[in-house]
Amino acid sequence: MEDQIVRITSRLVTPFIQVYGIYVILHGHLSPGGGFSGGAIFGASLVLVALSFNLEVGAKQISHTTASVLESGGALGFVVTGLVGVAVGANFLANRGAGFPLGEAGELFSAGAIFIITAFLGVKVASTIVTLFYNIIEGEEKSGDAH
Amino acid sequence: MEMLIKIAHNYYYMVAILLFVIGMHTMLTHSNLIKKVIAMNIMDTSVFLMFVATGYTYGGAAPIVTAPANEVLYVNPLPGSLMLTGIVVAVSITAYALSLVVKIYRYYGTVDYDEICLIRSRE
Amino acid sequence: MDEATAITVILVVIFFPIIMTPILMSVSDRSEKLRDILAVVTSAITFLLVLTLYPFVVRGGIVQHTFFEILPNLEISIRLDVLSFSLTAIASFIWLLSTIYSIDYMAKEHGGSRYYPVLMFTLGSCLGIFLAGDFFTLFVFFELMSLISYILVVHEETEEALKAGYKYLVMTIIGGLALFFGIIITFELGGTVSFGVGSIIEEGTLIAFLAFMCFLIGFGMKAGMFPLHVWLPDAHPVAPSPASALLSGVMLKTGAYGLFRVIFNAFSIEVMQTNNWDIVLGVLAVITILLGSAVALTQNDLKRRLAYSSVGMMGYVLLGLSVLNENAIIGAVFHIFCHAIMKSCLFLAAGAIIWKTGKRTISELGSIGREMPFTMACFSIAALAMIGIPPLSGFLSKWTLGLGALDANATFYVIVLLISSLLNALYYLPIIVPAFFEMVGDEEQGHALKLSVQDVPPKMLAPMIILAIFTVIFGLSPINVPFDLSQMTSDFLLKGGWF
Amino acid sequence: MTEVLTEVLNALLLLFLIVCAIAVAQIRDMLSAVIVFASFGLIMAIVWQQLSSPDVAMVEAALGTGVTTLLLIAAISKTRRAE
Amino acid sequence: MELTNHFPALILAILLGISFLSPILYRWARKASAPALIASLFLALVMAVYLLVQVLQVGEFTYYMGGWPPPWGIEFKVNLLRVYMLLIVLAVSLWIMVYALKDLEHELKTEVMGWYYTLYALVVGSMAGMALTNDLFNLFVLMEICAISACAIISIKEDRACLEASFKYLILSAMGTGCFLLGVAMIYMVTGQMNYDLVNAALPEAVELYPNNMFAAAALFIVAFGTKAALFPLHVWLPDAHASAPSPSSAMLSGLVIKIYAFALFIMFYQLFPRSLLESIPLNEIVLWLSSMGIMFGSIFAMVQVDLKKMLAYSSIGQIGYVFLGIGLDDIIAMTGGFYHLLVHAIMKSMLFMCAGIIIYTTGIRQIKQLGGIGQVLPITMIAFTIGSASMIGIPGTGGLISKWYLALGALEIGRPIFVVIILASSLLNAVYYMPIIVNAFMQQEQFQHQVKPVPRKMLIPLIVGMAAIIFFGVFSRPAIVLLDEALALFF
Repeated sequence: MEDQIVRITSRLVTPFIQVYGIYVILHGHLSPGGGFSGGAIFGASLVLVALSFNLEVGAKQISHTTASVLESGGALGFVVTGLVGVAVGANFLANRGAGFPLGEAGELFSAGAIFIITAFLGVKVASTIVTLFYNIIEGEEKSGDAH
Repeated sequence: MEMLIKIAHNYYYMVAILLFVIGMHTMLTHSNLIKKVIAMNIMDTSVFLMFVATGYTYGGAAPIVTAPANEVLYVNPLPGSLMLTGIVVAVSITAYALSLVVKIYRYYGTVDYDEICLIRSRE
Repeated sequence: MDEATAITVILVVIFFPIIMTPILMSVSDRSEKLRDILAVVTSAITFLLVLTLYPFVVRGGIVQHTFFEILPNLEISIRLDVLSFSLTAIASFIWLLSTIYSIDYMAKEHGGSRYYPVLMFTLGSCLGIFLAGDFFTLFVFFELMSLISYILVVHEETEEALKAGYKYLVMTIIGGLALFFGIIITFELGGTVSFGVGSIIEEGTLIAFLAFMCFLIGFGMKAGMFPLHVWLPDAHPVAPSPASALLSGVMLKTGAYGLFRVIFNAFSIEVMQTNNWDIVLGVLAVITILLGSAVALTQNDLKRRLAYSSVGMMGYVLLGLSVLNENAIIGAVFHIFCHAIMKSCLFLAAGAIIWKTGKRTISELGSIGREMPFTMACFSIAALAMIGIPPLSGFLSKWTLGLGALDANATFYVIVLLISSLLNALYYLPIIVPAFFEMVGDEEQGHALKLSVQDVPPKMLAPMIILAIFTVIFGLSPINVPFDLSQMTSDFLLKGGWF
Repeated sequence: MTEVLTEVLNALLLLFLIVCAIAVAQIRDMLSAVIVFASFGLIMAIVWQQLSSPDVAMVEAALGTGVTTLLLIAAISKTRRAE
Repeated sequence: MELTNHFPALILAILLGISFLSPILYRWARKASAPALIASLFLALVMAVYLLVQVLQVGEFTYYMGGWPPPWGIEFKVNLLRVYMLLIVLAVSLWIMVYALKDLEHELKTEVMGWYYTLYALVVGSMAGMALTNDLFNLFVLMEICAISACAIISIKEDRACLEASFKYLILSAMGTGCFLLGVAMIYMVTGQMNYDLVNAALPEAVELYPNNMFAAAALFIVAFGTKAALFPLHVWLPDAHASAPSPSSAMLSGLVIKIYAFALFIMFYQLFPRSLLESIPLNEIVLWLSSMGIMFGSIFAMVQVDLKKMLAYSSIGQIGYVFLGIGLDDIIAMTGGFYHLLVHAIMKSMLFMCAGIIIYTTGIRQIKQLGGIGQVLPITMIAFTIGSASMIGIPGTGGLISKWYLALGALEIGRPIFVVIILASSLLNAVYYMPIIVNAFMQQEQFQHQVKPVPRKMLIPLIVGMAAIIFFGVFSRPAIVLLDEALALFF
């Protein structure tokens, strides 16, 4: 896609989308949204860049390797957060029982482990979407060589 | 007539099942692999619709606690939150299926299942 | 000998040959001679150990011992009574002779390093069948023996052997499954399958009849009963001759033995007779006798003719089992002894002829008696016993069977016996008579005379001669151990057959 | 009055869903089918909003419609467009 | 609280953790990644054994994720049957992984190995979760995870047959999960619960009020689990998928993955649905006839195959039928047989696929015709193949006989000997297609003229373990049977 308008628009819009994605992730416990939707919004912004420019520019934003490492890291973080509960003697994935500060309801930093888990989830989902996209698109160079 | 009234009362469910059947029919009868993937999504989404409809209470508000202890009729939040997971799962299956389709295309030069079978039988 | 010793001996008898199998396998790479000796020693020791049980059994001793339960009420157990002893003794005896015979016979053939271990393993599992204490253990050893003996059947590895072997294998598995089905029904109806409890099923319901039919298929398959005999005439001739002798002489008897156990331990004589199941057996027996004998007439291959003759002869045993009175059972058990001895002798002799001259078809065997007088003498004695010429053992068994049939007022059976004897004569005499009396052509006469002094080596000849002597002795001698054992078995079985 | 209108709107949305689903099955140009599918997803998001499940609606709009459509378009650009 | 109380969750956490750790480990500490996976599988197995001990001592107990009791939280339930399933899953997958270490080097590119470990751990983890979970939606999520990762361990080889088979599997299994979720929606609609026990408590009343809903849910469940477990008319994806996958994946898929869905269907029938529902609709009867047809047709299709792995795959269709037969006969004895067969078949089919893998590894042969005389060059492999086939046929002394014994006994118990005939007929058919392979392998020794690589010891050791296991379960079947009796008594 070599369209100037698309390029400029996407370049302009991308930071806003990303900020919105982060907002949705961080406010997951307060309002609609959360790790899944926020992560998807964030990931989609990265895919948008890659689609409107080309793969090299997209890859500069987040490389394939980084994406897969982030992906594993996000999921591991989730498991580790869950294990904190076990470590301090409550159940797996325990929240209050594991001693996470709950804060005031309605505040940004409240709901204890949910907050942390949502953040990890956001990272995981965003990076997964990028990975999936690259997985599908990757055939380009290889098949391009073949033809 | 009674039947019609019954249906009218449950129209969300009826539509969901209709969509499910359309999706499944498309998925199983069309030979285009990408079409199959889209149809799979339609099928999944219809199930989600069904679920969300079960959680709906007539006139209920969205389950967001804005102020403590006021007596608002909320809809059941559980099906909705479960469907979040469902949607994510559906998207990941879609993504995986599409990457398979692209790879299949690289090998066979087609995404039509009938043609693939033809190519395989010729070997 | 007390019961504990007897249990030990039984265990050794079953497992000693099986344990020797890997040893034989490893030895055969180093020294073929050592392997041969070891095989003979193994079977000799087994035979002698079996003989040590004789006094215990004659005193009326019975062993029924459970080792462990594989499933609730389904156990692995052993049993020794006079019926098992009779079959164990004759089996290990024939096995010993056959192994001795194999030494020279197999020296010419390939694959001895496979043959002997398999032979010993089969011995162990075969004795396991006879000494099993319940149907499940019997079934385990039965399948083990049937599957392992497949290797003996296809030993030659010719196209024909593989084909026959495949047929054998499929039929064996069908039989095994039918047996399994029968055992399951018995277990379901009676809650146990042990031999130590008398008759397990006491009512002849439809489902019990199903069990009986399954047993009949399973064991009848092995015994070569019509219409399940089809594998037998293919499988027995293609094996090496000592193995054929064992297949026909011993392994067929496992089927007959199984039927004994079915009739006396799973059911009872009353169940058999009140529900007319004995007639089913009788009809099948008559067809088997007549068909086996008649088809044997048409065969031109020596070993195939012998194999068909085996089908007919097993019919006698079935006949005895369908009549179910004292004399008939004596006759059936005694016929098992006789047939084992005679048929092994015949197969060993046939093997000797093939080994020496390479001739298999009967029409080529004219004047063979001049080339191989001793072999043919043994063959003739055994064949005459088969026909039922009076002083020989075959006559005694047929006579007793006939008496049993008359006791049961079944004159028809006597006529069948006579017809079959006639048929036997018709297919054995054309082998014997030309072998000794046919005049060979002028130009070949010198050739024949030149060969006339050469017979097979003593290690092959001795087993045949021993068997021929036994054929004569058991017909004439006043001290007739097999006949006594048969009488004891008959008494024992008619008293209920368990304790 | 508004309630009746809402009901009518809901019914129309559902009708539209069915039409979209059938259209997806019938359209032979894959890119168009994907676009129709995207509109299907968006309508679905509105339906969920009507059913008072805003979070599901949001996820559907972002993931079910946004990302899925992106991926489908990527896949079609790698393969061929006609069915 | 003791650490041991968390074992149900920890098993899952360990497997999920290692699955995400594997790619990282593989990138930076390549040598450590395979031992780490094996160590964590082993650790999970040890925990499962501990759970067994605990269950035997205190009986059934539950675990709440995050400390939330149902209906809010996800409940894990630990009882004998579930632990039995869990043990099979973990033990067999550990065993297959040991074999896979060497085989994968040959079948996969090095850069995807780390991902293979990830997917493998995910499959095992999701199956372990399915064995333990007591929540319908949780089951759905785990089913999807299992389906995606199972497809991925097929397609990871990236040759054309694998990709196509994997896609077919993915689509049909998506249909299966779709049906399952719709069924769950039907149940949720009338009960408002997701937890098995709560649903079970609410259902009798709901069945009275909305019978159609329940019929639909039951039918959808049969279709869903039938597709996933390759119950007869829904088996079309299985042969391609299992035959084209790398051998360890085939062993895994045929040995375990299809079983877990049979187990799930059992749980649906006997824990979720009230007894009155099973009595009012002939669900068992449907499963019974479908499984009987599967038993027969699976064997018949297997007879005409020319490809070794494809034959084994078709044979799986027949064998899974035995497990469903146990469910269909609706009798505790038959069920014991079915579940025992689940164990035995997991071992024997995995072992047969391993043998096939070794044959392909050393000689490259896939066609049955070319196997003549291979027993000479690969004696241990072919002996293992023989023992595996013997168990398939049901030769005494092998585990296959015991399960058939119980199934047949159960069929007689409820007075339907026709199914005994079906079992026996299929045993015969099994013999017809397994025997020629063995016979040719050992007999026609001069025919074999292929190049043969030496067999690595790492591949032979699992085979020997497998042979020992098959014979062990054929001879010392008592403990497992007693355990199963006790486990199943909870459901009757």
